[in-house]
Amino acid sequence: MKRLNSRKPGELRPVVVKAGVIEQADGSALVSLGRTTAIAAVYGPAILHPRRLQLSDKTFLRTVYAMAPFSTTERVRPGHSRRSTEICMVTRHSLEPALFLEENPKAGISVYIDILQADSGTRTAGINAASVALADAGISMRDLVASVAVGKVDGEYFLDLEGKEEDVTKCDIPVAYMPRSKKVTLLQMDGDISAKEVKELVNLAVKGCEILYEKQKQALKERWSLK
Amino acid sequence: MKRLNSRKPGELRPVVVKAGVIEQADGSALVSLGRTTAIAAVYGPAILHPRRLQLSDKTFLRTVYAMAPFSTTERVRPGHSRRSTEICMVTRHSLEPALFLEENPKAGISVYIDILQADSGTRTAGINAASVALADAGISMRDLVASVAVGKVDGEYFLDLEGKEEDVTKCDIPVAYMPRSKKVTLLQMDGDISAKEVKELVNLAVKGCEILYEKQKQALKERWSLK
Amino acid sequence: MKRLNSRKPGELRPVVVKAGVIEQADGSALVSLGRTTAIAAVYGPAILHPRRLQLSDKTFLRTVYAMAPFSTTERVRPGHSRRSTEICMVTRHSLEPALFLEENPKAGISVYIDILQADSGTRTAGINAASVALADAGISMRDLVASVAVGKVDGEYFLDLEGKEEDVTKCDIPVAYMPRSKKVTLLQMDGDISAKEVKELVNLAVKGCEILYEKQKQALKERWSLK
Amino acid sequence: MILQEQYLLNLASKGERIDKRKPDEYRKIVVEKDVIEKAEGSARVKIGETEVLVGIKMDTGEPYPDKPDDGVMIVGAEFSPVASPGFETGPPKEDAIELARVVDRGIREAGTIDTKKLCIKKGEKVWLVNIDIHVLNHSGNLIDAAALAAVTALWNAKMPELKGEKINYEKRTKKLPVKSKPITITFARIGESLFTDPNLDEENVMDMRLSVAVKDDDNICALQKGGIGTLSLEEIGKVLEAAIKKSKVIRKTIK
Amino acid sequence: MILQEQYLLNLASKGERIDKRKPDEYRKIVVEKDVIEKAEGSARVKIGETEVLVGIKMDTGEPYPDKPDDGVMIVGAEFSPVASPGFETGPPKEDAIELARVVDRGIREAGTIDTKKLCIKKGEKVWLVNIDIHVLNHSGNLIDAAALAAVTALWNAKMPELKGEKINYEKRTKKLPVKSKPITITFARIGESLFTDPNLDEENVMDMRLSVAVKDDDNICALQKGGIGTLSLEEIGKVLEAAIKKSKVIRKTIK
Amino acid sequence: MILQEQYLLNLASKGERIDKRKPDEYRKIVVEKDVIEKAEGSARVKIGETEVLVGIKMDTGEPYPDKPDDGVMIVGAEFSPVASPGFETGPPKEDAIELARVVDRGIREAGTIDTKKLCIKKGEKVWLVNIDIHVLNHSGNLIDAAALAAVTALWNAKMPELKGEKINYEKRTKKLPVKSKPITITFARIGESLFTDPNLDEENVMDMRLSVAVKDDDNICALQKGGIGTLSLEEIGKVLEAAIKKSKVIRKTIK
Repeated sequence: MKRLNSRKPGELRPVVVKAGVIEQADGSALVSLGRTTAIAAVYGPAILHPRRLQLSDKTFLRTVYAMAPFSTTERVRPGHSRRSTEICMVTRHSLEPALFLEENPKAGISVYIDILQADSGTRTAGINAASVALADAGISMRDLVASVAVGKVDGEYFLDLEGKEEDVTKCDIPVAYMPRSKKVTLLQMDGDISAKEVKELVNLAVKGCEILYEKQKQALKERWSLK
Repeated sequence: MKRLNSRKPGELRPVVVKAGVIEQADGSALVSLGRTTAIAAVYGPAILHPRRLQLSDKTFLRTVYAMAPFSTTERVRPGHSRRSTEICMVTRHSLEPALFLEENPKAGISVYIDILQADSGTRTAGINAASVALADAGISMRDLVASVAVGKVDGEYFLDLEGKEEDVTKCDIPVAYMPRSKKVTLLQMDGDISAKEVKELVNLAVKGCEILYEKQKQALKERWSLK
Repeated sequence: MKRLNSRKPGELRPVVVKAGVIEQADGSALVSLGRTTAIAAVYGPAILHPRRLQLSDKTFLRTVYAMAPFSTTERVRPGHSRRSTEICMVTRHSLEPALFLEENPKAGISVYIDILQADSGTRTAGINAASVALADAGISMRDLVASVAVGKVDGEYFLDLEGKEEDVTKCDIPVAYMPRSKKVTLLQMDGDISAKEVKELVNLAVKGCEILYEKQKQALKERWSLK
Repeated sequence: MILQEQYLLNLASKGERIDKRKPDEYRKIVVEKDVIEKAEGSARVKIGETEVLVGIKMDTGEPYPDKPDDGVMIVGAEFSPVASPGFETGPPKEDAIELARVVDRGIREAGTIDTKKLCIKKGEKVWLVNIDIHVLNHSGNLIDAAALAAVTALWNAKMPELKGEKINYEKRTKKLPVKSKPITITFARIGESLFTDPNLDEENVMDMRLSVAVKDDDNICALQKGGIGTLSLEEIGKVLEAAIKKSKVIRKTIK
Repeated sequence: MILQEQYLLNLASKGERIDKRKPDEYRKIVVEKDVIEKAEGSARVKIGETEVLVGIKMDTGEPYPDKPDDGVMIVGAEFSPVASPGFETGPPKEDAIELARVVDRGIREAGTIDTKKLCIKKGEKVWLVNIDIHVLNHSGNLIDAAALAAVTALWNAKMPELKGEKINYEKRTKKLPVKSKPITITFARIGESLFTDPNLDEENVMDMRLSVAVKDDDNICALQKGGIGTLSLEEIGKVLEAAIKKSKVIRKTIK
Repeated sequence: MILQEQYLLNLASKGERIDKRKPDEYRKIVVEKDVIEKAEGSARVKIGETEVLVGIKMDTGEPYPDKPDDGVMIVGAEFSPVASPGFETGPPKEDAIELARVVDRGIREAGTIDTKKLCIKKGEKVWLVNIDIHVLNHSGNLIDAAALAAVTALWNAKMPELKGEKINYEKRTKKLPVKSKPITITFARIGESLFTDPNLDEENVMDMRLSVAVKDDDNICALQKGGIGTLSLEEIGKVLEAAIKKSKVIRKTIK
């Protein structure tokens, strides 16, 4: 199978990364991977309310992921689903390793992610946007977190699945990665492939993340040089 | 079109206003406009719980509007709807201008409105009842608030729409009015009429409110002279 | 009608009572009445959170009754129903008389009851299990509480209705009883019988409770002699 | 509060009540029917200060699979916050659920509604009868008041006409088929005494109540013990007899 | 905050605004259409810093029983927490509900969508038009921004094809049938002055706003007073006239 | 608590565990099948103190539009408060949702249920298979226990008979069509060590876990990283190999 939009197997979709897109937020970013668009806003760190959520040893990181009702072919009903609850959780787990949360116990940081348009890869686009938004908020970070999904179609490894590719892939592996620390922070998989293939695919995802990382840095540079 | 029950265009439905109908409440009232019946109970002012609802500069006014399940032709399912949430809000906005809420910061006043029977004009009946109930509770007020809706049927202005008149009116304009201050506290409209007609209809509503105001005062007088 | 499993009218189903079945809990028990199986776990007494639930004059007893989704022929949807809310309440009322709740104001005791399999008599099985679990938790008690339902089929009084007997009974009377104090703590009834029959049936239930009481004591003895 | 409690308990030890009533005496009962025109049936019952409104609304729908030719009855109860600031809106609380379920059982077990006559097409379409209890003033003994209002409303309910698929609520001619008048009588125990029709003060100090629904033929069709107190076997017998006796008097208030 | 409030009130007493605008002057308006490919129609409207996205999604479903041959329009609004930390997820709050309902009324009463043309099979199947408002930046005057985005999205929406029972969202050719462009104009009162298009600072000190939806023929199709302030009859007249005048200008931004 | 944590980390630095197990050693596994008569299939799995019950209930319903001739599988998980006072009733929390979704993915991707054989009438009616996970004792490694119980229950499930429209749950003869036995193996990282089957103490100090679902043919069908720690590429490789090896042993416990 040829890829959509005549992409090469190891090629990302057209990437857009923009920092500082929501005036009200302490930090924000927009990330598009092809037709998939995520917007992230960061509020905090600030004293956390209600107080029962405060943690004694670290900042409470709240991640909220939501799809706009018009973001997909079939309208999404507002509110949390089991899928979105899981994505909130893995997004939080993907971002936490990059942060120094132990520095501000009792504080809270909120990361809100809106998917404006969904065409595969919403969780990875959301993580990319959230990572840039955190940096944009001036929150100190060990590393940025870049994220992309990989799959296998007709025996070939595809980077950054889009649209109908997702229907025919033998597997779907979203990965998040901290490029400087060389560590994986998100790893999920559905499919039916050998362990060797898993390893090779994760390697491909890591390559994709390295490219995304450069785009993230560039976006932050543009944002801050403008100031 | 002739009006139902051979009413004249500028005539109110038969009005009943009774103060002091709920023993347990600090203040209460029943208002019927034709077959539409609203009952309102006021509790407070009292220290407000939970504390997070307390306001630093004024009394918190809570208004809850609900329709009894058997109040309409098709049974109403219990619980809030978007319609009832909006009515709660506009009811609160209609009443607040008549109160001296800045006198008791951190306190709360609750106004509960039940629609026992609905035949058009439930929000206006509810506001009339709430206003009398607040006075009945001995809460100091700048003015009473009277309320009625107006419409336009077959080119004529109709005061206090009822039942099927609502299906054929060119517009529906609920108005609340403080007769002594001569100020409008509720103004909503659905329809398709000229600005001139809007103004004339609001004038008609104000006339209706002035009549209702007299009924309100009379009900309070009867209530208190009996004591 | 002959009874299922060739039981005699005044005979209980095969009874299993086991104390100490949940490692994590402060006290626990499993009770089977035939194919009906209830498991109860007790946590506490402990300082109660949130604090607004604390009572000034006694321990707060929370009872939660829930059916496992696979416990009945038709799958049970998780979450509370009106039926389960009522059973939580009557279970609490059945157990409270056996406890010295006034000894620990501001504390809370939680009793969680899971119905793993339901074949009539789930509320009574749950009360039996909860009573043993409370004793297993070392909570001081005036008495144990035993519970069983009775009915009337083809003119005969049936003890401990099971399965399809419940569809043909003229009445269903769940009873809980404190055998040492000789007091009824649960009494509900649906049906159509005379007052005399009610009294005779309650007497039969009391006899059943006395047998169950012996099984409860034995289970606790076995549990504690093993330690 | 504690003084009040002590006072009521002292009175009770002498078999006396705060409002001088006899142990088996109800407060004044006022029953009005057809108070809500929009409803298929309705009644307002006052027992002393307690005031309950019940409205019947009918609709069509599917029968339960195990009763394909029976109409469906649904009882709901709302404690309007109008009646008490403690009743906030939201999902119905334990007390409201108990009220609805006890009223439901009394009506259902007595066969009050002739549900067979509410079948429109077997297995597919039957009448649904919604009985909604709306508490306007809570001054004790809601169960008896609500049960009485529900039965009164049912006995005076008129069915809307069915025209093809549509229900014509404007035209209500035929009476709802009903066949019995169950009456629910509640006794509360204060100290060692059993008092019927507890008012709110009495409910606040009672440790137990027993509600008994009695059919026209004196059979018992529902029982509900409430509260954390206990009952002896003797007390159960006494309450049953007193309830049967009292039910005959109360049943007459249903017109 | 209090200083800010005093400052704005002082300015207002001279008929002046914090950002030097005239009383009837809008902030810069930017309207973009077709910004979400997955939606049948969409528009992004910025009024100053305020930014609102509206997407239209269509589906088929049953008509309302009382309008068997009319398509159904549903307006929803979400205040994404992205736009403000105060907007938490959960059931929509008063403000979001008011926003959706006011936008709904303006569009509905103006007959914006020709719902008769959305009937597929009378009484059984019609098109549903979901209009979802997504607030991206809340910097005042959401109502006017959302109403403008909704009408723009509707005028540019294309209907998916219906093949038998299935909707083919890939193929969107025919335009959604629309026939009017209602414009909503909001005035806020600060002190004694009436200012259109209040920004967030102004909304924080205003005591009342009046939103007016104006049709192409200058008729009024919806009104909504917001806030706890009051209105004199004279003020109502003044706002209506100013709104009609202003609507003609704003209407031109819809392409 | 902090002492305990330090102690486990010290042990881990030497590759040792608090209960003397080897890094790739499970606690004692007990698998019982057919423990709930009312369910179409059921199993209880104990891994050490951890105890999980899985029940299968079948029903009929509509297929998904994009898979008109496939039966539908739904996995749910409830952390009964019986198992831990922290598990309150209410909407399922993150952990329960993750558990259900990870178990779901392992079973689904391995093609465990032959869903094509569960079609009754294409596009209209198929069998629904509800797999409900009920945690009775939470002492670590719920994912592996629940996955094992689910597969065991599926392999022993019997389908109720369909008589026209009605399901006869009393008569269950035919086996549910199943065709693979995916096994989920979880490794947790404590300090620098990777330990399989973490108990509750170990879960409290681990910074990351990786769950691997392995098919009968050693292919991987699901992965889930949990926790806020990170993974190196080498660690991923090591866990995959160890999981494949271990899965062969665990698979034998399914009878």
